[in-house]
Order: sequence, then structure tokens, then C-alpha cells
Amino acid sequence: MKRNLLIYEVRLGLVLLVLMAVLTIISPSFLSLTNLSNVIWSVCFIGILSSGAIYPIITGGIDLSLGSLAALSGILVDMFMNRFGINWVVAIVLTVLIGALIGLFNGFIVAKIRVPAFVVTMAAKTYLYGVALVVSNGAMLAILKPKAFIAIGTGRLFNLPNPIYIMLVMVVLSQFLLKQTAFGRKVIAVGANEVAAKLSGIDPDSIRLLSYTLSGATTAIGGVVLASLTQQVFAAAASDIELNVLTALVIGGASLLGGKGSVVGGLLGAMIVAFITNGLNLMNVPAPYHPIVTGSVIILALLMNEGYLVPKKRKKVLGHHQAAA
Amino acid sequence: METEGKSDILLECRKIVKSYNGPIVLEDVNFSVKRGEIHSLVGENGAGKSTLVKIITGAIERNSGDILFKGQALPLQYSRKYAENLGIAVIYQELSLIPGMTVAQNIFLSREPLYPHTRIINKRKMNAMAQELIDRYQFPLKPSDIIDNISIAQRQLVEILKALSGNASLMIMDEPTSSLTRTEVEMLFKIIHTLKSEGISVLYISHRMEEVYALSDRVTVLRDGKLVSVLEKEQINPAEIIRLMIGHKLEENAVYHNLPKIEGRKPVLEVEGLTSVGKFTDISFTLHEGEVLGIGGLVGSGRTELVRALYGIDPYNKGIIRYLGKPWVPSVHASIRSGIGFIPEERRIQGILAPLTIKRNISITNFDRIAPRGVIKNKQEKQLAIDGIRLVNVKPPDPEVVVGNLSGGNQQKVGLAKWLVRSLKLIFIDEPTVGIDVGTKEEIYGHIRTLAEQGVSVILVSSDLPELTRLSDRVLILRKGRIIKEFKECVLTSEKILRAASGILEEYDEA
Amino acid sequence: MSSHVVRWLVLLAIMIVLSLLIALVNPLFLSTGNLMKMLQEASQTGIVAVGFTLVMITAGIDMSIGAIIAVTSMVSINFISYTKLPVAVFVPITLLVGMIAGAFNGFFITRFKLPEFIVTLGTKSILSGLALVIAVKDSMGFVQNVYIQNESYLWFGSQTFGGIYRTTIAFVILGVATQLFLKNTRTGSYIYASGANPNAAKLSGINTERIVFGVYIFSGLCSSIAAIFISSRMMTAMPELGLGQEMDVIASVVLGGTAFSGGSGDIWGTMIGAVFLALIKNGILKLGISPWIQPIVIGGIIVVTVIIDVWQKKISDRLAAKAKLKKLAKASAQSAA
Amino acid sequence: MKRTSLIALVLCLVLISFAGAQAVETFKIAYIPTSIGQPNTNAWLEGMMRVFRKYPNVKVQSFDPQLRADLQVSYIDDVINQKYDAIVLQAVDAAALSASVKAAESKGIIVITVNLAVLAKHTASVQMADISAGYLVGKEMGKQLGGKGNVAIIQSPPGALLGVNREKGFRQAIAELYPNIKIVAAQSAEGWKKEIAITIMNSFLQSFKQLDGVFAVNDNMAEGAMIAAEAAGRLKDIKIWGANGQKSTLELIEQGKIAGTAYNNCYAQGTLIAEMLMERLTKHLGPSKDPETKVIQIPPFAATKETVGQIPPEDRW
Repeated sequence: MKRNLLIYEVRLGLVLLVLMAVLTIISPSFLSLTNLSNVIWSVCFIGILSSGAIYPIITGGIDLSLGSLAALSGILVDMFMNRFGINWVVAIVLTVLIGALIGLFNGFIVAKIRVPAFVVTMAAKTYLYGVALVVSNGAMLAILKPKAFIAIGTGRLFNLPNPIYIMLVMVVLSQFLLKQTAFGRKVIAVGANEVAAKLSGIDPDSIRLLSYTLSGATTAIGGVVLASLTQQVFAAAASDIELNVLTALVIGGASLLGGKGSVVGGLLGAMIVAFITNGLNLMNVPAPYHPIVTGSVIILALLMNEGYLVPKKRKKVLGHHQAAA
Repeated sequence: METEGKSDILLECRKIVKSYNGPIVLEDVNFSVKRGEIHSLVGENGAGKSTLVKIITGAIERNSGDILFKGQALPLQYSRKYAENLGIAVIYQELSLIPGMTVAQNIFLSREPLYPHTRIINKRKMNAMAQELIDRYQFPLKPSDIIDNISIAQRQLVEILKALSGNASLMIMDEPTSSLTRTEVEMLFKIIHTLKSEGISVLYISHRMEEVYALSDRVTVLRDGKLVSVLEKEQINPAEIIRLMIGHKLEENAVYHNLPKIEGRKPVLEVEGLTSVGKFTDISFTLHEGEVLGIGGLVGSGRTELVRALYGIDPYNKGIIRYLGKPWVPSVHASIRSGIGFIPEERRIQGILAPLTIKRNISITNFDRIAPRGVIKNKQEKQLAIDGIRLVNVKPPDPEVVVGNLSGGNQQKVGLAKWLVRSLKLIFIDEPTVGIDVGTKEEIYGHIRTLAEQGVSVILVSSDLPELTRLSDRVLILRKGRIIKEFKECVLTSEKILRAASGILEEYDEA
Repeated sequence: MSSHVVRWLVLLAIMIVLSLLIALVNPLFLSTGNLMKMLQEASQTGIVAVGFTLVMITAGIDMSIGAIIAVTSMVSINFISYTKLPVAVFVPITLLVGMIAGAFNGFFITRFKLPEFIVTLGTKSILSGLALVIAVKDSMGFVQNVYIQNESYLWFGSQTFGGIYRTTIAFVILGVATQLFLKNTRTGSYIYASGANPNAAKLSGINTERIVFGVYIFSGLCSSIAAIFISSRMMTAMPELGLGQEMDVIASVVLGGTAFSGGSGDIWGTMIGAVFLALIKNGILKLGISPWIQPIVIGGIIVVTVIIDVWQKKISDRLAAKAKLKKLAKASAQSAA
Repeated sequence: MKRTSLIALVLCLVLISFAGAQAVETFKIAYIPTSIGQPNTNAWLEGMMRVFRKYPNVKVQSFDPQLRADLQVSYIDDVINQKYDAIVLQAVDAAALSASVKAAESKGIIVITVNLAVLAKHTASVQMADISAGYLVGKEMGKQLGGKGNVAIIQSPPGALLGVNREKGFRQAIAELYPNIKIVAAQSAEGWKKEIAITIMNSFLQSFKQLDGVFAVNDNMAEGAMIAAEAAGRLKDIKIWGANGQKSTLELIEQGKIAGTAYNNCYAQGTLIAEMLMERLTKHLGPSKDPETKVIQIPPFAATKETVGQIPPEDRW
């Protein structure tokens, strides 16, 4: 598995390089540090969310409440800081805690009451949007202070935007947690074969619970970063971001049936999409053609990853059904 | 059904050669099945049995050689459907039924009776036809039963009916008894004989020598893709077959009979009046250090439920358990932490993590060692995997191989390894050798005995009586959740084993 | 099977209770006009959900349904505004386009064994772009949505006897037909087989690839049918029409008891699910509560409903287990004697 | 089933507690913007409420179509079924809503549209004329640029008429008044999202070493463009314009970070609408019988560093 996934990620990396090469040829202004950093910056939000969202997916679940929760978190952190005048650090901690709690709540319904994750989190997406409206009085609030908070999203370090560092840290942590800790291994085990995992002394329920909690917490962080870099919060701020996150992760090798996936792959997936969009912007391609190109490239990338379109001997890959068995 | 002349031969394969781009898996194999005979095909895993069967059923094409069926030559490449239409039917090892569908639907899947000039299924007719078949063979089935709600044995019967409904003249059974209880096996044997009496030939593939011995009219033995010999009825005897299969006589010490006395050893597990309503009742026994305690009985007699309760998966209602002299409330976590292991039945469903590597499968029970502070130490993990692989010699010995792609035997070895690398005091083993070839069986038996010699106590649940009697110091027989018999002495050779086995059968059939 | 019936009853019970509660607050809820409208909305989701159910029975998923609605409605709009072709001609063509889109999904999923989810997401993206490209434009090249006046096209979305919308009739016919097809035809049982145990299905000589392929085509067809009814009913169409409806569709199917794992579920359930969803969304508007609270209530009701559903399953299982235990006890008593 | 009924009971209480007391003789007014939670849609509501608060027998219910025309259509049907007295509609699309508006007015429900008149004839439309707003921005920006330079546009999602019209007006102004100003690029931001506007602005900054002006078709995206330009340290050289005139943007204009916006007094708009409505409702006039939709245009005001001061705090939303 590990070896295979590594190969998968490497292949994905190659796809990315090919893409970059093509873009450099087409538009010379592509390959410049600022542009690259801009593109990476543009996937920060998705990257941060992926770092947590991968966990429910590997356990064979899903979290569709990302968008609403991220928006809500932004609203909360603003409320704490600018309505209650709480110190911004404390405010962020509080927000992340609340995010974790909401994730825990989802996880509880999924793991303990055993309701399909899809429905639970989809309902959560709906009611969290409502909660966000209520907390924000249905207003679009601008965040202008404290400066320190704004700096999180807009500041730069060594001439690179801060969010890039935040994302990289989260991705690395997530990857480490998944591949290098007992917890991560247990998550994978539960996704691969719950019964066997159980008989080996793993408690699938608590693993699930934790996965959704993690997802909630990272989503809250993402929401905070988004709020800081757009300097504005409202209930529909991140609407439907979950689909982009999901796409990124699945391109990155995650299976919705669980047991497979990695956040690094997810990040690569997100970057592929981002680079395409960027290239299209640089070439000033009219809007309608963006989704067409993006969609086609996604499918092409998949074909490459499944070993088609590449000269070397094609590797037999499990179809969904076998994987399920 | 004439048995004279040429037409005596139903299926004939001449000089079959098959190689999967490179290694030759079948080399000039000649093979024939007579009309109305029960013909066993035996050989270790990798001997080429399944390849040969696949070729006959049209699942894969052969490189060269002729196949004659009912005297008609078959093309190099043909589809399953083609073979089926000719009358070649297969009862697959992995049951090929559709959950959620009824017995009738499964029997006639893709052969449903339709209303004329439509694709609409005539359900009444279909059920009637199913009923007819069922009555003809007096199977305990209802056409309207949903597959999910019937026992594995019944499902197998459905498989057979499915084959019969396609009026097969050759029925290939691949490990049909692997998941059946003794009585179910006997029922199956009766059915096989009925089929024979109807002139249907049965090609029987099994690792269980006593079955081959009991059933076959002829036996064909393969080894390393070559035909070793074809035994006629009178020549058939288990020891001989095993010898031919493995190629060298099993050294005596492969059969463990020098069982040490257990008196004066300190008790590891003491169970008193353990009861779980509806599962098992008033179970009491004491397991000593280094003792292998066999538990026999029919499926559903409460054996599996008992070990699951002792390991801490399922709760129990009353009773006292003492482990290493101290009172003990089992829970999976506690069990693992205090040196208790568990190898479940249905290895694919419960045992292994198919999509993960050998390394990952072995780590799963050893996080306390490879990740004491929660962070995995790659070196230790790798080392542990290598140790485990060496302990049970998994092939290939590569920690990064995905377990799902290993043979059944090697999968089970991995299942064993993840416990052997731990310092165990007690291990529960449930049906360890289902569907595993003789050679690997011997290895696994070896490991179990070695455990015992190292002072590890073993509780072994098995439907395979020779296995039980060979490995166990004592055997408890469960029936309807109660211990009805305890065997102390054990037997040596396979004939004796078979005799003992049937002896035991009488014992608990009358109880 | 029977467990299915039970969960339908539970769902229906919840629906009835909710309806009564809503009616208490606002009697207008039970007015024919409103009920017809509710059913009409249920049908617009439901028609798509019928196709989606088949996809899910084969253990697949189709995220492109919304985009197919968008692109096919754009196709018919183009016919209406640029040609004089009669409805009888261009509607079939529109449906064909929908089926081709579905075939595109089916092709990549069966031929290359790509994961359904991501392929259909890719398709969604492509089609939504195409919808914009083919959308009717003004002189400056900006999308200009057309106000449909073609009477015979407007027929689809209009009401008929008793205020019933033709959409609803279409939904019922499509639903019932598909259900009968699923349960009574060879292909129907192949669809279940391909989802429940593809290997076994293959062993029985079923060409599961062909089945899956066909199922995605059907899903495309259903989406395009919906597209026609929706656009006719709105008397226009936008290139983004239908995008964002995927979730409602999936929700109806899942509430209807079809599992993502495939091999189970049926159209009755989906139809109930669709009506259930429409009922909440329509009923909520009758309560005169702030739009901020509405999503909270809707989400809450859905969660509670699925929890109840799980409970009823647990309860019935427990009862079954109890009965089994009784039998066992009796048996052991006899054996003891 | 016991559990079911129990849950049902709980639900019952919940719902009833939500359901406000329904006064017997009230005017029910439906407010259907493109989406709630936007500064302008909130401001319109507030503007209307300033009038309606004086009438205890008026009940306003807002709806949240989340930028989806099909949802607006379905809401209007519902409003008709619920026998509302009036609808205030900010249509997502002029064509898509026509049928519904027609139906509503034929059922005696007064419909007043905001900003965008639907094709079907209805009682009135109070507009901050999108096209002329765009035109105004073009004119003013042109002045600031001294009639020459490179300009880029951050578009609304394709098909969103509000944004499209503003862009049309802008292009028209540039074409007519400033032959030396070149529109070098135009990219659309999915969902009017600020973070996407930032990405687009980044790519503009990347592809054009010389970029003098940017018109973002709403203030939100203008703020996004501003953030990107500031981060790239090129804010000084680029005149960024928005449209709407929401409070936060006005502040940024005062700080000189954003060059200007086409300010529109949404409060006034809302108040005007409300007054028209009350007039007709109290006199039980119903929908107007005039052959043409009465269109009231509120001329947009060009808010720049110089002029922004003229907007009093109470008119800032």
C-alpha cells in the first residue's frame, strides 16, 4: 500500500511537472517565483481543509460540512475578537475548539448512532449555514482589526505569503499523523477492514469520532485563515468548498470507499487544478472555457495515474468494486 | 447412460500447456474424466489445479494442447458461457451468488424464464422451476428465500442447483466443503453420489485427504504443473496421495504425537460456568501452560462464540474467568496488552487487511512496540515485519507486498506472524487452515506446536478433525453450547485419524 | 424486504406528523394549490433521482446530473430561439444529448475503471462550461437568457386537470415504470447483480460493464427529461440551471433507503424520499420564520429523521434477535430433557 | 414507532415555538433578494423597514434563494399560494423570473423589482441603473487615468445580469470616451468571491507589467483586487474601482486604497420601495394597470477620495 501510494503520488507529481512545462511554454510569465507563489497561495485554503478532511474519507466516510463550518468559524473568530474584545490568539483557540466540537458531534452521530456520514454531514452543512447566519446577523462583516490577526492571512515571510507556510505546516503534520503515528495507521486499518481492525484491538468508533473531530478543527483553522486573508466574514463565504476539497483528495488518490488516500496527494491534486486555472487566467481565456479545460485535464490526469496514456507497462488497478470487497 | 466404448470418456485434455508470459504453469498435462465418475484433482497450491480448471471452464485460454468434450474438440479460446452451454458447470470456491436476491433468482440468473417475445421475467414459472429442482434433490431450501438469510451450506446447494439448472454433464467443485460442517459435508457427499447415479461427472478439488479418499473413483495428482500420476479406485490412500503431492515422504516428526504430559503445569486460563444466553452454557475448563486445547463441534455449536467471549469481543452473562491465577474480565484491548492473541475464522473477512502491506498487517497488533509514544519508529517496524516474515516464512518475503495479493496460505501466515512477534502467553485460533494446501498446513501446524513447546497455551477451534486430534493435547467437543465430551489421548496416522474422527462423530451424533 | 416497508411507513408517518404540525401553523399548507406545487418540486428532483437510484444500485455515483440539466436545457433553448423545428423534433434530440453525456461518463467508468465520483465531477465541470459556451448570447457576446414563448414547449411545465402539474405525472410514470423494470426484467436483475456482487455477476455471464454503461446513460436521460420540464416551467433556462441540485437528488435517494454500497434500494423509496425533502423545504416556508432559522430546522429534521430510521432498524433487529433467543432456549431445554 | 411519535411531539413544540403569532389582518410582504447576507440586500431590507416599522400590521418575510433563479421562481410560486400582498424582488435573471412575476401580478400581488426589471410587465422597478453605473465608473476612471492606459475587468459569474450590465456600461464608456485606454483582460470570479478576485488580480499583475486600472463589477471583488495589489506593492500605480458603495469600501476609498466606486444609496432605494408599496396597499390599489412597468432610476454617485465625504454616515451601508 505505502509503496503503491508513493508511486501514485510521484506519478501525480510528474503530471504536475508536465503541466507546468506546458504552461511555461504557452505563457512565459508563468514560470516566475511570484506567480508560482500566487498559485500555491490560491490552494492554501483547500490545502488546509484537506489536511483534516482526508481522515473521515480514509475511514470510509465523508465530511460535507466543510464550507459552512469554515464560514461559521470566520464569523465566530470575528465575534470573539471584535464583539467580545477577546485577545486574537485566545479567540482563534476558542474557534478551533468549537470547530472540533462540531466535528465531534458529527462524528458521534456517524460512529455511535451509525447514520450514513453523507446524510449527517450534508444536514450539518445546511444547519451550520443557518447558525452562521444567526451569529452574523445575516451580515457581511469586514474585519479591519486587530492588525496581528489580519497579518496571519495577508502578511509575508521571506517574501512568501504566510498562508503558504500555514498550509505547508498543516499538510506536513497531517501527513506525519497519518503515516507515522499509531493513530494514523489505525485510521487506515479501520478504512481497510473494520472487523479485522477491531479484532486487533482497535476501537473503530473512537477512531471515527477522532477523524471527524480533526476535520472539524482543521476546517476551523481554514476558516480563520480565510477570514484573515479576505478581511471579511459571512455565512456563504466558503460555500461548496467541500466539493473542491473532495476533488483534490480523490485526484490525490483517496478512495471514497476508505482505506486509501493522503493529504500530500490531495495537495498535488489541488495544485494541478490551480495551475490550470492560473494558466487560463494568464492566457486570458474566456470564463466559459475554464471549466471545460479543467474537467478534461482532471480526467486526463486520472487516466495517467491509472497507468493509461503512459508508455511503461500498465499496472492493473483495482476497480471500485474489488476494492470494496 | 452407457459406460461402454469410447463415449465412456466425457472430458479429455491432451498435452495442455499454459504459461503466463514466462513461467510455465502447466506442462504437457494429460487429464480425462469419465462419464458418471467422481474424479478428484489434487496438488499443492501452485501445482496448477486451478489453472487447469480455469482452462477447462474457459476462464483463461491455453497455449497449446487439445480439449475434447463429449468427443467434440474445443477451440483454444472460448468463453465461460460457451463452456456452460456445453454442460461444464463450476461450483466456485468463493460463492458466486448475489446477496439480496432470492434462491430462485440466483439459480436462474441470466437464464430466467421470460414471457414470450419480452425480456420480462415470468416469476411464477421461475419459482415453480426452482421448486421442481429443489424437490428433485430434496434440498432444504425455499425458492423465495433471500440468499442473505440462509446458511453457507444452503448457499452451496443453491450453487449446485444453479449448475444443474443449466443441465451440466460435468460439475466442477472447487473446495466445496471448506466452510461446511461435518454433517453438511455428508449431505453434500450424498448429493454428489446422486449426481453420479444420474450420469453426471464430478470433478472434485479439495485439500482434505479424507474427503478425496472417501469420494473418489479416480484421483489425478499434479505437482509443479506436471502430471504426477492417476490413481485408480483401489490405489487411492491418503498417505500415498500426500506423498505424491509433496514429492517426498513427510518426515515422521511432521506428525506431532509425542505430546508432553500437562500434569503439574501452572494453569493459564481457568473458566468456571461461563454462560452467554443463546450462545453457550456453563462452560468450565482449565488451560495449562504450553497446552493445546482443541475445541470441536458443529458450526453453531458455540465454539466460535466461546473464544470470542474469552478474547473479549462479545459479552457473556455469567461465569468466572481467571487468567494467570488472577480474576480476569476480558476485553480485546486488555487481552492484547496481557499477551493474549486471536486468529479469527474467515481470514479474508476478519483476519487480514487485504489492501495493506505485510508490514502494515504485522504492525497492527504491535503499536505498543513500534510506536511506544504514538510515533512509529520505521526501523523497528521494518525489523518487526522481517522477523515476522522469517518466523513463518511468508512467500514472497517482502514486507511491502500487499497481503490481498498473497495466496490463502501466506495470508494466514501473516495473520499468524502479527501475533508470533509478540511474547504471547495464550492464543485463540479459529479454523486456521480452511482452504489451505497440505504443505502450508503442515507449516502452520508446526508453528502451533512450536508455540506450545515454548510454553504458550493454545485454544484451537476447528471443524477439521484430523487437525484437532493431531495438534491438541486435549479436545473438548461442544454441542448446542455445552461441553459434551473431552478427549485426552491423541492419534498418529491419518487412517487412525479418520477412524477416530468417525468415532467422534458417532459420539456426538447420539448425544 | 419487509424492513424496507417498515422504513417507508416510518418515513410516511414522519411526513404526516410534519404536515399536520405545519398545517396547524399555516392551514394554507394543505391547500391543493400548495400540495400540487410541492409535488411538482418533488417531481423535478425526483425525475433525476430515479436515474440516480439506478446508478447507486450499481454502487456508482453521478455528480454530473446538474450539469447535464444545464447543458440539455441550453440545447433546447437554442432550438427554440434559432430554429422553427417543432417540439416533437428537438425534444428527442435534447434527450439524446443527455444520453450522450451519460454515455461519456459510462465510457470512462467502464472502459478505464476510473473512480465514478471523480470522473463525473470532471464531466460536470466540462458540461457546465459547454452550457455557457452554447448559451444564447447578445451582440456583445454576453449570455442572454431567453423568455420562452413556444406554446407547445410550455405544455410540459403546465398544469392539467385538478391542478396537477404534468411534471408530477411524468415523475409518477417514470418512477413506476422504472420500478417495474427493475424488479421484473432480466436487465433489472442484472443491475442489482452488478452492484451487489460484480464478480459473481460476471461468473453468471452478465456483462456488468454494459449494465453500468447503460445505467449512466439512463441517468443522463432522466436529467435531460428533468431539464425539459424545469425549463418549460420557468419559461426560460440559465446556463447554471440545475447546478447545485445534486445534493437534493442524492439526499432523496439516500433518504429513500438506497445504500452507497450498491445492490440494494428501489424507486418507491426514492419517490418517498423526494416528496419528503420537498415537503420539508416547502413546509418550512409556511412557518413564517426567519430565513436564518430555516436551514437550521431543515438540517435538524433531516438528522432526526435518519436517526429515527436507524433506531427503527435497531429495534426491529433486536426484536428478531429476542425471538431467535426464545427459540434457542426452547431447543436447549428439549435437548437437556 | 413509540419513539417516532415522541420525536414528533418534540418537533411539534420546536416548530410551534418558531411559528410567530400570525396577526389576523396584516399586509404580508415577501422580500426575495438574490441572496441574503449581502450588504446591499441587507441595506434594502433596512431601508424598507425604516418605513414598515411605522405600520404594525405589516409583516415582512425574507427568502434566501442563494443566487439561484430556480429557487426564486419556486419561492414566488409559494408566495402566491400563501396569498401574500406584495413582493419585493431582486431578480437573479430578467427572463427566468418573468413568468412568475406575471403570475403573481395576475393574482393581485404587487411586484416591485430592485435593480433589475424582469421582462414581464410589473408594477414598478426601482433601479440603480447597472449600465449607467458601469458607464459612470468608466468615465471617472478614465479621468483619473488621464484618458490613457491599460485596464482590466474582474467580471461577475457569466450570466449574472447585474454584473454583466455594469461591464457593458463600462466597456461602452471606455469605447466612446477614451480611445487611448485599452481593456487588456477580463476574467470572471466564480460566485463573486473575494478570494477568487484576489487570485485573478494576481494573474493580472503577473501578465501585465503596466496595469493602470481595474474595474471589479462589485465592491467585494474590488476589495479583493486591492488586497492583491497591495501585497504586490503595486497599489500606488493602479486605480481600482468597484460598484455598489458598501461601507467597508467607502472607508478604503477614504484611505485612498481604492480609487472609487459607483455608490448607490440602498437605504433610500429600500425606503422608496416601501413607501410606494404602502401607498398602494393602504389604498388597496393592487398591481398597477399601466401598460408599462414604472421604472425609477436612482442615479449612481461616483464616490472618490474627494467626493466620498459627501456621503453622510447614516447613508452608509
